[in-house]
Amino acid sequence: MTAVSNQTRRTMPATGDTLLDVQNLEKFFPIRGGLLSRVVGNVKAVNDVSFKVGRGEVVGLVGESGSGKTTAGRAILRLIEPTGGQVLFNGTDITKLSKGQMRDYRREMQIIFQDPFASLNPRMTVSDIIGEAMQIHNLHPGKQRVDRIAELLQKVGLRPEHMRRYPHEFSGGQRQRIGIARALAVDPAFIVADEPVSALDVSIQAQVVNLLQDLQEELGLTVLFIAHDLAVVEYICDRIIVMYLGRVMEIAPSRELNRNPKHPYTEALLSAAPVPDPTVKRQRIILEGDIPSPINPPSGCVFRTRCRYAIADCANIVPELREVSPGHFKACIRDDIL
Amino acid sequence: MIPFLLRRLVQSVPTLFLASILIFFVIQLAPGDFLTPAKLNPNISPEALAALERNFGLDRHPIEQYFLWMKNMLFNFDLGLSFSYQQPVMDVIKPRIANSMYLVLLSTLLFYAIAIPIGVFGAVRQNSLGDKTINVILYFLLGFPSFFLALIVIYFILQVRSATGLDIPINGMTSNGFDSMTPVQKFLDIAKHLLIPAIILAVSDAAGLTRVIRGQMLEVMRSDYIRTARAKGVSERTAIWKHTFRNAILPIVAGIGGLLPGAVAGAGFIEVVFAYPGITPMILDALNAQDLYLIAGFTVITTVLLVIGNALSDILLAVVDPRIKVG
Amino acid sequence: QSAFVWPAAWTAEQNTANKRGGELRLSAISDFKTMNPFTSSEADSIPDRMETGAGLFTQDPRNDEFIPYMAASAPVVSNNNKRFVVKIRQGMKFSDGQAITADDWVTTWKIHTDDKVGSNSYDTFFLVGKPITVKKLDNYTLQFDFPQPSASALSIMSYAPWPDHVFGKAYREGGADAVKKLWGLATPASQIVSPGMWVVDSYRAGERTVFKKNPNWGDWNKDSRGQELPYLNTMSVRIVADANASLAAFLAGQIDTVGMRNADDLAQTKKAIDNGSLKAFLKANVSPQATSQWITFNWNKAGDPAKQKLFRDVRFRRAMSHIANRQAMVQLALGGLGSETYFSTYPIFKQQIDAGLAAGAPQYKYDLAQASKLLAQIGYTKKNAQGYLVDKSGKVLEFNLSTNAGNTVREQLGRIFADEAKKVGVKVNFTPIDFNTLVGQLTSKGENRPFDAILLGLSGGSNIWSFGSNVVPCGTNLHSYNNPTDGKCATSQEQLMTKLYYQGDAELNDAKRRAIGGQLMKAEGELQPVIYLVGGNYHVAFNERLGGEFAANMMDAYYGHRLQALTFIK
Amino acid sequence: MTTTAPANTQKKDKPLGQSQFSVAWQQFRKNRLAQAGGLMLILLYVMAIFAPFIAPDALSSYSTSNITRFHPPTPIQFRDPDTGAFTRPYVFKYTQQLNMDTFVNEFKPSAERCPLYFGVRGASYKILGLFPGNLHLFGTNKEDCSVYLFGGEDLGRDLFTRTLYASQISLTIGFGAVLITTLIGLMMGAMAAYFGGIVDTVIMRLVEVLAAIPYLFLLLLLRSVFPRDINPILALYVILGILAFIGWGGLARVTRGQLLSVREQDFVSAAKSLGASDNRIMWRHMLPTLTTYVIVTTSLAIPSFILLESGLSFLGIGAVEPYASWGSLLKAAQDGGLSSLNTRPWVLIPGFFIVFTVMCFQLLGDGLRDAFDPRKRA
Amino acid sequence: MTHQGEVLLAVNGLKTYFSTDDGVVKSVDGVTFHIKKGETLAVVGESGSGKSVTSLSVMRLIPTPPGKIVEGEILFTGKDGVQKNIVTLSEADMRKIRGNDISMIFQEPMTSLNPVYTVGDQIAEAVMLHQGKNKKDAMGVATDMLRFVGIPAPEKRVNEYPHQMSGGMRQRVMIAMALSCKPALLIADEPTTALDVTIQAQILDLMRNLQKEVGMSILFITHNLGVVAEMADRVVVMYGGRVVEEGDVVDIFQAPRHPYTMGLLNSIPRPGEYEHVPGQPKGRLEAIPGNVPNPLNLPPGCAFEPRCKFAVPDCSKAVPALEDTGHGHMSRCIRWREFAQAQREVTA
Ligand SMILES: Nc1ncnc2c1ncn2[C@@H]1O[C@H](COP(=O)(O)OP(=O)(O)OP(=O)(O)O)[C@@H](O)[C@H]1O
Ligand SMILES: Nc1ncnc2c1ncn2[C@@H]1O[C@H](COP(=O)(O)OP(=O)(O)OP(=O)(O)O)[C@@H](O)[C@H]1O
Ligand SMILES: [Mg+2]
Ligand SMILES: [Mg+2]
Repeated sequence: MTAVSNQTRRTMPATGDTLLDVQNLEKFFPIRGGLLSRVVGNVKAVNDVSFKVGRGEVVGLVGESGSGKTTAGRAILRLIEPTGGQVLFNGTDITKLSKGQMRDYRREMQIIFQDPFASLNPRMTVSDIIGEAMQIHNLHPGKQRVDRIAELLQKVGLRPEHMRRYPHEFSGGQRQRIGIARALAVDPAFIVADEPVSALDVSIQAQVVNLLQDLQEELGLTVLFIAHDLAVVEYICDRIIVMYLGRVMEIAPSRELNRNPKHPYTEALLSAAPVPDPTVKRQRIILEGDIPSPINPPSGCVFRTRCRYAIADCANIVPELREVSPGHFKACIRDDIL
Repeated sequence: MIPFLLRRLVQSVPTLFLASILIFFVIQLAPGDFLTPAKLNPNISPEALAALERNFGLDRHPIEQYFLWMKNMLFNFDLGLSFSYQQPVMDVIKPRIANSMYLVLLSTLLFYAIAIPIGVFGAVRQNSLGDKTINVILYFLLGFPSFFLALIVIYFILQVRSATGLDIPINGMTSNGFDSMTPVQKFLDIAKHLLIPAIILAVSDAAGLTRVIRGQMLEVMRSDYIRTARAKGVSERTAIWKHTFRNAILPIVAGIGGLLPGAVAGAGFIEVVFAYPGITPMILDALNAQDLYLIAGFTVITTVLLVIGNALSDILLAVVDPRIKVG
Repeated sequence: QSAFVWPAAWTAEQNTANKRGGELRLSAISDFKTMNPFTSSEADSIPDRMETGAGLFTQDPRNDEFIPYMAASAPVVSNNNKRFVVKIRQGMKFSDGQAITADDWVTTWKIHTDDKVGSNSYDTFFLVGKPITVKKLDNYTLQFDFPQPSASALSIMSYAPWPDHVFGKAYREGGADAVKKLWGLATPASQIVSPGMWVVDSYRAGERTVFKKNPNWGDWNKDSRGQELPYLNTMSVRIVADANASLAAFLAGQIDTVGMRNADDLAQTKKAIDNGSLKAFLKANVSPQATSQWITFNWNKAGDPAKQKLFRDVRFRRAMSHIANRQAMVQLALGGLGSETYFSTYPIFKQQIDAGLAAGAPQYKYDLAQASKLLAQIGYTKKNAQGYLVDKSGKVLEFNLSTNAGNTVREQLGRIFADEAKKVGVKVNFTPIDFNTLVGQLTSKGENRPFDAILLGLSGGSNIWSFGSNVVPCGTNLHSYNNPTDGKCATSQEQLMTKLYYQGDAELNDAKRRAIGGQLMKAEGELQPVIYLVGGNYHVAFNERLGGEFAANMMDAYYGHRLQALTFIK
Repeated sequence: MTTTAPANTQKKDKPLGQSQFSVAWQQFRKNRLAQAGGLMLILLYVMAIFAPFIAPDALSSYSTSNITRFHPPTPIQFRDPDTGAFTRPYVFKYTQQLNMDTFVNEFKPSAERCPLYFGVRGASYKILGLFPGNLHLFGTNKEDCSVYLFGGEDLGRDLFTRTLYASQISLTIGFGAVLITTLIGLMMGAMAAYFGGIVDTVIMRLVEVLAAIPYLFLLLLLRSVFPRDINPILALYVILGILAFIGWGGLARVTRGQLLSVREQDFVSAAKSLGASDNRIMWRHMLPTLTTYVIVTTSLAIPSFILLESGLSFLGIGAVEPYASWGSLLKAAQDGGLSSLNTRPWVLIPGFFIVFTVMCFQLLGDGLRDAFDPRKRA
Repeated sequence: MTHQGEVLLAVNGLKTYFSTDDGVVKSVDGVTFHIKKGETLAVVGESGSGKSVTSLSVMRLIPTPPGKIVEGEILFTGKDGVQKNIVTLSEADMRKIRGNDISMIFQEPMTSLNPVYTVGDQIAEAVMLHQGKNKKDAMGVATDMLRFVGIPAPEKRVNEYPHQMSGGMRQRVMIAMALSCKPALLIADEPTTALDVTIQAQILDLMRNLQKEVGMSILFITHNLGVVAEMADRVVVMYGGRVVEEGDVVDIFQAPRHPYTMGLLNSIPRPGEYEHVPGQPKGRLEAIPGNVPNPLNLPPGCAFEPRCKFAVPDCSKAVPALEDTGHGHMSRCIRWREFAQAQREVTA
């Protein structure tokens, strides 16, 4: 197999040129009710989220279920329309683009879905699925297209003859590869990988993670890698963004985050992951209770209801994301902890 | 709950409005009117016909007729006068609707009484010989146009009557001496008359519901919580009736509200064939006679009931399914 | 005053054992619509049934003559047969015990003739547009003034008197609207008052109406042995889905009598009788029915002059009569149990038919050769490749014939007619269409009316003067073959027929009137404006528990098989 | 060997490129009852197409001179009655006589024999309205001595012939109506889901209105609006149109619901993220998800239309003379009342065709539903 | 841990097959293991390796048809101290064991509770069934159990419906239900797989604490090795319907003697272990290539052979036997000795 390719050198975050700049992104889902089904409330799925992603960088987005990771990822690609904020891609604010203009940008930005079963149209063959993107953008017309599809299949570790098969004839891991091939079909610069391995078994998960990493390095892709399992994210990402209840809690280089979490939520998240070593008996920080409702998030810091360091002020002040050390940001008012 | 009902009310206004327009003008579109047959009567002169037209308001423009009708309906709750009965529509159809309801309710009851056990049996013994046999029989019955089935049944009743002398009623809703019976006798008498048409109705349609129940049961039986129940050590009966069935009937419960307009709309051809004094024969006659307000009024009533029925369905579903909240 | 005695000859089976009580069980196919005699618009309605045994005069089924009934004696006629003074029998009471007096007749007349009420009897109180008036001379004397003499005078005067204390009161207080609001189906039976033999006992929508005998009626109605009538206690009318259902009910012994439509019904009944499950009286082909089926050709086709000319050609119409294979129609459409008809007078009115035949009224019977000959005379001699007759220009001899969809008998008649027509080369495009559309076409007025030919039927009519007031005279509604805007006759025969119609209608003497009718039939027969086809036969079937029926020779479609007053349960 | 190797455990047991339909077909093949139903339906349709050829007579030909009302079925004889030897198949000629005592029109076989021939020339016809012919599968070649396999009806027409011709209408009216219903339903549902807002509201209200108005009555009303003096066969198509016009509500509702939920599915998002146009998403991704639903509902809706048509015939507005449907034939039997049951039961045969066809459709529909049920697949 | 050492459950040569349209699936093909009193035994293995079928066989809840226990015995010593063979028990006797002696909790907390009954009803049902308590007392027990599993305001929650609770709470309800009759054995079939890491931590914590209090044995099924490391005393590794390795948890993690176990261990990213230097290429996870074999079409020899990087021709000849490699550490690999050797060298 190909060894690790050295063709692309990674640039450090934020220092190099920024590919993606998300500013105050916001996505509220209206809740309707009442006599005339007026909007009576909002699910604040993503609330005032800002971050940058450098060209060629792999950034992780973690947080527990329902924290708004998927929503953020899709809003960035405008698969759902954000209700507020801006997404600058290569300097252009894509939230302002028309449908037609957006179509050109779609070539540049792709997504791999969490669920390898729901994200492939069960009525289309693999070649239809992968070829569709090319057809839309008129890439590789005619005979070339088949070759290109075959090439992509090989690249993700499938065989060309799989082209004629339907998704239900593949295992979960294989399906996820098809999803990856589809995303790669248009030669994108940026990929949102939305929990691409969460639905997979550990042994398959490793296969897919390795594949993603290879492709990223080989093609110089910029990746927003969404997950809730810090172990995987840490392994593959340069930087990590931690979200909780629609807000960013902490951003830091992955090694820094792992070694030196500055936010109580990150700390708890890290400690919660079970360590596959029976000899290590770690003291875990158990978060009490469940994630609150995003319709009525707690005032002030949204994490305070489960935070063991919470103080009275936490209920009053919405903590800002501030840089506590170079490249390390946190949204917590307390500096005396951790 | 109250806001829910209010919202429903608001939403139903356009429906009612559209339905009333549709039905009213479709009736008007049909050739001729209520007085057409009178024209063939050798004894009615054109002058008399004109007078009748004036009396019935048929000389006015249809749009004017519609607005008058609407006005009366909205402000006086008056559905208009039936031409052929010369009485308020409501008075005319009320007893008929009541009669239809007895029949529909009984047949619905029987319908469920037949379909539920068979459906459950089919699911529990999926693909067994019994399951398949019952299915084929039900499909066979389903294929009978109800009037055809009724004809055959009537024939057999006649045979039985003449062979045994049993007084099995073949049509109608009451026996001759009905008015001089005690209440209990009256009840039994009506029940006796209802039974056969109700059974025919129930049996000939049972296949549909049986299939739904069977499918629902199968689906629920596959669900995790049934396994949980079994893991607790509950008996097979409890697992099926308490855990599976209760969940399987949720969509059926939701359909119950839809029965309301159905009960009013009558049992269809069966009523005709059995000379049952329900609403169907009356409306068929009214359609033939183009008894404008009778038809339109009846439609308004069923539409209103449909709206109520739908709301009722939602409420019922919320009652039986704790996951659903009305509001 | 003495009671009216029902002649012993009116029944073949005397109730010598004086059986009383019991119920006469009948059936009807459509539900009752109202109990109000003034808004009721159909035959055999509740008021119709209640007024059995009410009316100034009644017809003797033996000879069709009117005899005083509620009238105490024959009327005193004056003013050139236009004024009738009638003494009313005294001591008659409504079912609620109130005396029946002249006021009741006057009120009833007033309400019927108020066009705001919309009574179906409105027209009976007018003669050629002029009103008949009714005046009360005293409590027991009425004076009727006719605008002109009328053969039907006694019949017209025999309307049922409805209680002035109910309807008159309402009418005076609230006018027509108040009358219309009375006696709906929801009215409690206790409020219903009847002048006749029956009064409503209970009504169950769509199921059954039960009538009980009017207790006061027997005071003035006695049988020949002086017993009060009726013998029966109650009469119930059960609503059934259709004729099949009433037959089933009859076979099951649930109703006492039923109409026999055809051989099937007879066969079923006979079978039930033979295998012992039913004890009933059955007699087939008792008489013809009082109905006719006919084909009318439209003379007002200004838009298609060729067709108009054709339809107006008497030879064409006679040819059409020759084409009508009436025997086949009886065999096929009526199952062999029917009668051929050639005149507008129903064959049941035997005396009139005989008068017509005596006067030389022609019958153009089935004869294809004759038809071909007549058509050749018009100019149709050549046939085209398909076998249809063509004129000189090569146009096929064809016309459209419609009837109302859903009436299988008429559909079959039309088919047979079309098939026979084809044999002589006439192309008949036969289509059943919607009844209302058909009636609209038939009754349309104008120079260019929207049909070629229509196959339809009429029923109703009386044995006094059996020609339709709305049919025979030019310009009337059902003068279906020729109905131009001005209502003028197109032919001299029509003029003659119109004249004869009014002449006969004003003739009080039965024999003379029938002679006039004979002339009319001759004129009509020769003109053949309408081709008469066939009519069904009347059969009698009733459960043997009933007694008091007519002698066999008295039964016919007009009078039925019994009088309810003399009927008893064995 | 650090990165992944391609999945090399090839499943050999299933053929490559197995589409959803071939999977369903495999499942379907295991369902004997459904297969039998399907097979019978195919036979019925073939029979309908070739009805003019199979039938010995024309749809509505009867003699008006020799009337054979309710001619009983004529058993086909194979043996010579005298010698007992096998001969060319023949039927007896019947004589009839109205018995004035019992009022039964009695048919009796006479001694005259009418041999049956295969491939006789007779009434001309067009198969599928295209291929003319006058060859009939079998017949007697005699005017006044025909073969009545199913007996005769009230005009003496051959019921077997009528039943065959009737199948053309009964079996297609459902198809046509369901086709139109499906198209309208899909279109309306798609429009409601796609445009949303006011279009959605209007369409959904309309569906509600159509649901509110008693089906049968609306049908009667609409039917009466159309003139009756048009060609009866055209009238049938009018009914068909009306049936379709009324029936689309349910499907529209389902379509709308399905599309709204599919819209949220990842594979639609995926197509969107690839830059697919709305049109493409609709036709390539969203509407095809309804295929199975449509197949199954169709197979179940067609029989209900057959039943409905029989109901309409019961009310006298179905197929009218000279055309016939099973429903109208059954209605004629119904009109005959008790006699149809006890003196000429053969007139009920068309009714059993209805029963049988509906049953076959149910079995087929059931089988299809099971076959397309993804959970049934391992 | 009172009865440490006594065997509570012994599964011997269990074979559970499913007959499907395509053929017979040998989901469990001769599985043997045991659980001692008070012990936690983890069963690991990839999806489809037969873990759930094994546990359902123990509960005798295999859907029949298509499934059937075709061979083997499951010996269980209940609260009454009598050893019974679950495979041959009557259905009535089995029902007495279910929920009373052996309880089970499932992977999907969202769908494993009946949506139309309150959680209290559902817990009480088992109590009424097995302890003969009346409804009121049983509801009392239910409330106590909810409190026991750490649900706040149990008096209120007991009357709530499952949909009113979050996934973590539902899983607690499941546990409460399973423990309500103080079973001797709790089977937990991937109880945390569907849960979030933080909630998973809560639940694991809870289970450990409860086990200490109640003193029951746990058969813990998962494919998450991190969870195994935290929970298990002993581990059974399954592959293709067979046990491929069994042993003490520390042995399994530190000295795996089956290539599949090794592969599994290698494919997990361990937090904190990959501190790659920026600018340098990252290391690789060592994934097991290929997919789980088709259960209809298992290779004739070692089921893992097609994916095994240590495979030798002999591997495909016959199914290797499960051999004791010392101290009850069993392996179903013909080359286990070489691994043992290599491990000794590393430690040395
Ligand atoms: N279409 C929608 N309408 C309403 N609320 C929504 C919608 N989509 C998502 N949400 C809500 O937004 C919040 C964030 O959801 P999101 O799917 O982004 O979370 P996530 O972090 O991706 O979770 P997971 O790890 O489970 O995928 C959740 O509370 C969810 O219920
Ligand atoms: N009802 C069934 N019908 C047919 N095959 C079945 C059935 N249940 C399980 N199997 C088969 O048995 C094998 C083992 O399944 P099992 O559920 O025990 O795996 P598992 O190890 O629990 O996997 P997971 O981690 O996904 O839960 C699988 O190949 C599965 O396809
Ligand atoms: Mg997500
Ligand atoms: Mg499992």
